[in-house]
Amino acid sequence: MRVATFARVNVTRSLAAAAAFTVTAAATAVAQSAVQSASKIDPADTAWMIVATALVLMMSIPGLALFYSGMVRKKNVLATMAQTFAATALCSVLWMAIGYTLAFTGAGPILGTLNRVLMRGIGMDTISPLAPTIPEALFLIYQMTFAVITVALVAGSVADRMRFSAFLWFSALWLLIVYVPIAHWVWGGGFLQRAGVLDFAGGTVVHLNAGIAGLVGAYLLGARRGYGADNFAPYDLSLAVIGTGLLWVGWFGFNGGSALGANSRAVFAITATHLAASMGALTWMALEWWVRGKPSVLGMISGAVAGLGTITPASGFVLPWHGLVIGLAAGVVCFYACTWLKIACGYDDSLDVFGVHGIGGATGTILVGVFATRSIGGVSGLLEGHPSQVLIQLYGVVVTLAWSAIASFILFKAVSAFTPLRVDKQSEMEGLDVTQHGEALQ
Amino acid sequence: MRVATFARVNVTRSLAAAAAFTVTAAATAVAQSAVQSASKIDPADTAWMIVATALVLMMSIPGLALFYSGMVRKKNVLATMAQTFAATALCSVLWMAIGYTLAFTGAGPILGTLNRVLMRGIGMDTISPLAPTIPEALFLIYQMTFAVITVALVAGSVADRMRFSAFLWFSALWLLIVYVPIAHWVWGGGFLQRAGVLDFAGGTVVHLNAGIAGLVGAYLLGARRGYGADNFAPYDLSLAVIGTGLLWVGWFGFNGGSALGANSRAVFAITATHLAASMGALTWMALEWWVRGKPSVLGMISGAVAGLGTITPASGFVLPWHGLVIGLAAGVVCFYACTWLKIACGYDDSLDVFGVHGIGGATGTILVGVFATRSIGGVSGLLEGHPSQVLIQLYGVVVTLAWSAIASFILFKAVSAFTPLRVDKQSEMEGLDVTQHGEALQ
Amino acid sequence: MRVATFARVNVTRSLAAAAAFTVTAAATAVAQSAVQSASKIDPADTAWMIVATALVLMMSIPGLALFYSGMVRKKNVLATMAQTFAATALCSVLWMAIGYTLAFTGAGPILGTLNRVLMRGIGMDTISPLAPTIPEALFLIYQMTFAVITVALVAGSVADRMRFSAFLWFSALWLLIVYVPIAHWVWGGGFLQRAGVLDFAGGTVVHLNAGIAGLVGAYLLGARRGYGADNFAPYDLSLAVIGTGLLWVGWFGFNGGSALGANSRAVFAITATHLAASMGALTWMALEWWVRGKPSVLGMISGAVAGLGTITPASGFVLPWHGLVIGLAAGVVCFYACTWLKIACGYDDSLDVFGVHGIGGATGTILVGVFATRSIGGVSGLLEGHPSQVLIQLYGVVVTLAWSAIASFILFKAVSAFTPLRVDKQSEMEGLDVTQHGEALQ
Amino acid sequence: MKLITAIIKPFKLEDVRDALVSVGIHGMTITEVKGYGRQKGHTEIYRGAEYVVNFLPKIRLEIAVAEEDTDRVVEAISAAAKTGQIGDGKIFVIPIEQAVRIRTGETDADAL
Amino acid sequence: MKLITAIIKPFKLEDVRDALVSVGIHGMTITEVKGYGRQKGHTEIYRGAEYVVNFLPKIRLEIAVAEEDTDRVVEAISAAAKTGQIGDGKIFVIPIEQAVRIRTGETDADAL
Amino acid sequence: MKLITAIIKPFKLEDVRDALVSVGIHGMTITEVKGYGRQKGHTEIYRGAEYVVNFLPKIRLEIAVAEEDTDRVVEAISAAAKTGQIGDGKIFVIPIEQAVRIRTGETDADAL
Ligand SMILES: Nc1ncnc2c1ncn2[C@@H]1O[C@H](COP(=O)(O)OP(=O)(O)O)[C@@H](O)[C@H]1O
Ligand SMILES: Nc1ncnc2c1ncn2[C@@H]1O[C@H](COP(=O)(O)OP(=O)(O)O)[C@@H](O)[C@H]1O
Ligand SMILES: Nc1ncnc2c1ncn2[C@@H]1O[C@H](COP(=O)(O)OP(=O)(O)O)[C@@H](O)[C@H]1O
Repeated sequence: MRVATFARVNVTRSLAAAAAFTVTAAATAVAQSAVQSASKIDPADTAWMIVATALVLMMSIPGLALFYSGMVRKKNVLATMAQTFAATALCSVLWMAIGYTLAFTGAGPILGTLNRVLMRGIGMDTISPLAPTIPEALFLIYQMTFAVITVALVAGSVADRMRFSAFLWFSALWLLIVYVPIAHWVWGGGFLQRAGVLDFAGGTVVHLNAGIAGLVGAYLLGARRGYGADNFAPYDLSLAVIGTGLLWVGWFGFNGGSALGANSRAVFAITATHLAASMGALTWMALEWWVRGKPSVLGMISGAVAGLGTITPASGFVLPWHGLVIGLAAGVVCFYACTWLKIACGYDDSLDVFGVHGIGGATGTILVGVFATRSIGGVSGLLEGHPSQVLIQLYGVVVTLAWSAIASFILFKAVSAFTPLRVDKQSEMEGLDVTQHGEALQ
Repeated sequence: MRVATFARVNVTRSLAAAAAFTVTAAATAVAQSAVQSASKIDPADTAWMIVATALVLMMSIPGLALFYSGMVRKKNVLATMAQTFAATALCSVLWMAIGYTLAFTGAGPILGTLNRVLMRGIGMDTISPLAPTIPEALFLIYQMTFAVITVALVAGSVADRMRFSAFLWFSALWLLIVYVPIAHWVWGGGFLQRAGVLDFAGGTVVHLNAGIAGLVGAYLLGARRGYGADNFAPYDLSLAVIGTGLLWVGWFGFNGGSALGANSRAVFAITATHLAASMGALTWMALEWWVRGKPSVLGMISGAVAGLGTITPASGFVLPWHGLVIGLAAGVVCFYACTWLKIACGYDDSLDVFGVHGIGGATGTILVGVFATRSIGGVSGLLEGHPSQVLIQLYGVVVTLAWSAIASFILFKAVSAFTPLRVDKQSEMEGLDVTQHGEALQ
Repeated sequence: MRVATFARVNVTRSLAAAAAFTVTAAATAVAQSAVQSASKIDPADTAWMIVATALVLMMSIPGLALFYSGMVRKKNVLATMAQTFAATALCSVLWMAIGYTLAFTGAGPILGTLNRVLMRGIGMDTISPLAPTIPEALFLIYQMTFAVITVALVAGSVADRMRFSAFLWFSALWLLIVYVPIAHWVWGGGFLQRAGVLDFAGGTVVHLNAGIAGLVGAYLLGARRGYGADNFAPYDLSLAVIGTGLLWVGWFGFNGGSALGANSRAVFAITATHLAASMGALTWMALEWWVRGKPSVLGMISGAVAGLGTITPASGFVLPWHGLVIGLAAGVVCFYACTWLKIACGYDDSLDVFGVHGIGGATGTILVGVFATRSIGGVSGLLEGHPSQVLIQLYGVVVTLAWSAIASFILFKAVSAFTPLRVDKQSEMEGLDVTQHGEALQ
Repeated sequence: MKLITAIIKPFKLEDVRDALVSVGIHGMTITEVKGYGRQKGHTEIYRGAEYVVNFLPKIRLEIAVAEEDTDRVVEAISAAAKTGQIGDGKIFVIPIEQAVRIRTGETDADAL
Repeated sequence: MKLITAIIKPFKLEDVRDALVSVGIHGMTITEVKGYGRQKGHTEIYRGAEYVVNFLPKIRLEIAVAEEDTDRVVEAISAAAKTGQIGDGKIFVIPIEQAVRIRTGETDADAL
Repeated sequence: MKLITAIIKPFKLEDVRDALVSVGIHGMTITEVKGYGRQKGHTEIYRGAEYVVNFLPKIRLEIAVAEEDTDRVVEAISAAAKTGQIGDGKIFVIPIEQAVRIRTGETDADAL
């Protein structure tokens, strides 16, 4: 019976694969109903997915809140936490109200349906064809944690200068207009999934998407005052280290949970994830040691997060040792994106959301095309003689990049039309904690 | 077979319901033995409940320790952590020795039996009729984490001034004389449960109870020196934000675990919980923004905790969207309790245990009577045409409030009879860290 | 079917027991193949073990990183975190590449095989005879987290003065030459396991082992400058308290997970663990109160960790109330090891790795011989009329102690042969954060 | 002009500030300092180690005043900062030869 | 010699340092202080409680200079630290009777 | 009376304190400060950014002494704080016109 379930999971996740060859909505539909009929809530899968949901929530609060606030100056620590925290609350409500149904119901190529608005029709026994062994409510809240952290990630690029109210407006709009559609395209049966794009846990939907939006924001808001001149040394890096630890642990739920059950695929996803994070940290450490003469803690944690972001799309499709290679790639690519590319292009992506998540997400998504292994995820990549998968992945990257860039640009502009995006000079100097929230670290 | 188990779980938790109509101990007894006979340890439920136990423990250490210590001044940070930490250790031992058996064995209306003193008779295969699919030892330790955090919560009201030794004495006595009986009345087959009072995870037993005890303590100890005059700004609010994140995540185990199994009810409980927390945070933020001109981080996390405390009794009985409404109510009610009621009455509840947990717990318990939904928890509330449930809930609130207030008052007095409750003036000025524990943040 | 599985788990873990009477490799082999044939992946066990793995990882990052960095001076906080963090990344990769296969494959008395180098041959359905109900990849990564934290523990003894590069070299060598063999001897079917040595979750392999290595390191590196004279007060003890909370919670995965399934044995292990931690904290607190006049927070958390380390080898073999006794013993023994023995012998074990983990691990391992209970772990100890078990345990302690001491000594010397172990005077004064990593807390 | 430097107990700051305002002083600069003197410190215990902390937290006030205000200010501080217990602190009066308000360039008495 | 004590806005530190270097000053000591004056503070809100924070972060510079450099240095600081808004701070000049460089034992002008 | 202000390396504090006590000084006030001078700082690296930190941690001692003790105290500090390496710091002697012990109201020499 497990084997059966497991097979089914494969089917679901690799609709893509199936579709890749016979690209017809029909095929998909069939596959799905097939799933439906066979659906039954499995207690073990439910146990694991509840925990996975808690782990991914922990990635945002307190994980990401710590990771980010540990890299800013004292005067902005609380404001940085506030962004993650408020985005979590706001996007959770919006996701339950409208986001989920638009992303994960129906088989439309572009958007889902309105069948599940405000969870309408979701009862104790309801199951989604996309997660055939757990309650649909669990699938909804699990996916909610992904939506939340993606929005929260963007804040890192505009840290130290974006107005809190403008950030909230942007978050709400961006969730619905940028995140939701892409989630549907890649995971909800949309055109990218049908085209065979593989993204196990969010290389495109989460990381590339957030990285691009962040980059656009960094350009539109402009650099922080004193950028390049004044000392922007982090106030308390230990917060960032704690945050990285919680992110790393939480990522077990992020990538492992994307198997949607307590099965071997979840185990392999977690193994590849852990190895990629380790290699990413070691690689960044080694490079910095070599280039700068000293291995910084910030470097190690940056490498770990780079490895985690990069393995995300691949985790459930590749072998553990591929995780080592992908982690290595992540360390190298993201290191230079943060220490060279950023300087070269002159944008001020405060906490390197683009350099770490954008670049990492894209790299990982493409590498899935190289390493995808049939025995793990049911799909073969370049190494198994299916080179076209690389192109399919590239297609996914380009589409995500394009939509995220264009739509984010428009949204930032739209928000700035009715409220300034950036705090005034005086507030920026005094710090966001006091000026935006009326609080301060003593 | 799952459906079966699940049905059984319902029965257990809603003995109340059953009893509500045919109020006879017999009924209960029957129901229970019925359960017993059918009992069998389920590995998936066991897996989830072990994790739920870990999550609730994490709520106390480090969750609550952080949440509380993040709101005090530098000189009291360690002492505040010490209270949570010592309460955890002390109450765990007492619970295993005597608390559990008095609260969760037998069908006495007032107290349990002594059958399980020091876990006597609990073997590898023993199962409690109150948790028919997991080992009794697991049920015991799961409930232990509830007892621990309830006692630890009280410390917030007397923070910055209570002597450590007096707090330990109070904790031990309060656990046995206040917490244990109420737990039995509401969850252990006592008279409130038989009367049909619904409290899924502790609106009365945990939050209202702790809030009232705290309020009594705040009155008896008196306000902190300089209260209202000096600047009591928190030393490091970031600790409180981290703590809130861990509390929120841990609450999945608190409310979700109260379904005692990896089933849809746990999922619905978690969904309602997460939505209530989100709405609570957004509501408090909005109110503060409107009233004070700025949304503080402390406000957001206060709202989140208010939402979490308020949904607690309702979580396994209501629909997800009810969680939104309850979170909204929590935000409004607790906001005014902390910013107006406290000032109006002039008590110094240092960390607003009454304002957040007391008021929230009572509000939530009453709202269960309004929103209880048969399809979720097997019981109907006002909205489903069973208005009397509101009165039953009110009855539960009043009884808890009364017992907690009277007994707590007596216990504080009793302790003060042999050791002072409050540190001397000099120590309060120097700070509790150095004077009570001989340590300090450097 | 559960009962069956469960029986099997017993067999596996207590090969020891079996062997103790008929000491023949044959017996073992048979037992194992028996297991193998019957092996089948159980989804509930898999769900629990994935979470247990995440919990143990959380013990290292951020748990141990916080616990340790919270006890050092401001100038060394980040460097201390860096050691834990880098050890995690480095040892994870080495474990997957070579460590696991040498420790957990084959039935060699001294070392395992090379069959699983780089996870070769581990597929989705592969199961290890040592963990018959979960995927072998999960067993590998679960054990990986043990290897990681053991190496990270050692860093505490040489904190504040060891060069980062030297520490990395030592970590890699020590993992492979000290940890891996001992893990095989005690858990992988090696000679200690066959001799009947009982160590449920690592009293010898993890705690005694790390404590001895740390002690050797402390002697070889020498005391920190100003030791005994200058004020070495911890910079921010609150970090250590947070760390202890996460360690405690994570320990549920450490000891509970060592049952390798979601069963009653895991539950009993966790119960004994929690009670021992609580008693340890209370005991240390009481002793310090009595001896020093004040109960420090550092004392309470030290006692909790002492209780946790001491119960580790016993957790799956004893009754809950034994946990209370063992926790009490831990509190007393470790308290004097840290406050008297260390002074008397004059070594500078910076963070008391020997005093807490070394002494605790040894004490606990011996006490297993006293309290082992057949109904829990399938083996009887002194109290059940099997006194020889105490000697068997002693044998395990002596062998571990000897190998760890000798090999660690040689490795420290070996590393010092090509790179200095200790930073120069100037760097030690300026602090490791700036001199080793080019960063600092502002 | 004089620079009045006072070392006081931290919890007395508000009182002293009010006292100064009441004698017409509207500017001052404070520093968190540590003081060593007759007042004995406390002992901190960290596992095996005990440390006697002799340097206690104090607040250092600097107030530049015109010649004629000196005594009034010194008295105001003494009165407000006094608890009568060891550790109350000191007041030192130091000559200022020149003072400038950066914003306006005003000098001496006008600068205060 | 004189001890020039300047209270400035924190974000002006780099500018002032550069200005001093450009007039040949290569040594100074800075302290994080809090200042009270005309510049009004902000309000912090913590649940029920509101606190007006009147003491604002400032940087205090101490520069020992030879008699003849005094004016040049004072001017350099005034110019570099000035924003024209309330709160720019003050400069006080105090006499030094003796100075020693600990490392060499050099005294007075040579010690700076 | 004189106010002796010394800037020293932090790890020398204990030695200097002992030296002062041994010459009969039982009171002082210390401040954590940052110093800029000949001693060159270190570089901190945060991902793409490198910062040269020129302001190094120092301890500032203030000791009010009676006229006649001045030299003895200055010598005691110089001797105790000296490492011979760049960055050892400075000692400045400044006149005090008046001193008060807040607790007793004692003035001048008696106040110390
Ligand atoms: N000679 C001194 N020079 C500078 N500061 C001093 C001197 N003596 C005392 N102080 C400061 O005054 C504070 C109080 O002095 P202390 O002797 O403890 O009490 P009291 O002033 O009441 O006699 C000390 O903590 C220290 O900061
Ligand atoms: N009389 C004084 N003595 C010492 N410091 C002062 C005095 N007056 C002002 N200050 C310092 O100068 C800072 C700026 O003074 P303020 O009156 O706010 O603005 P401005 O100097 O532009 O008039 C204050 O924050 C305080 O640190
Ligand atoms: N002109 C000055 N005014 C005030 N403080 C100074 C001056 N020059 C140096 N200092 C202080 O003395 C410290 C040591 O000075 P530095 O030139 O680095 O070494 P040295 O005193 O050995 O020549 C500096 O860090 C600074 O705090």
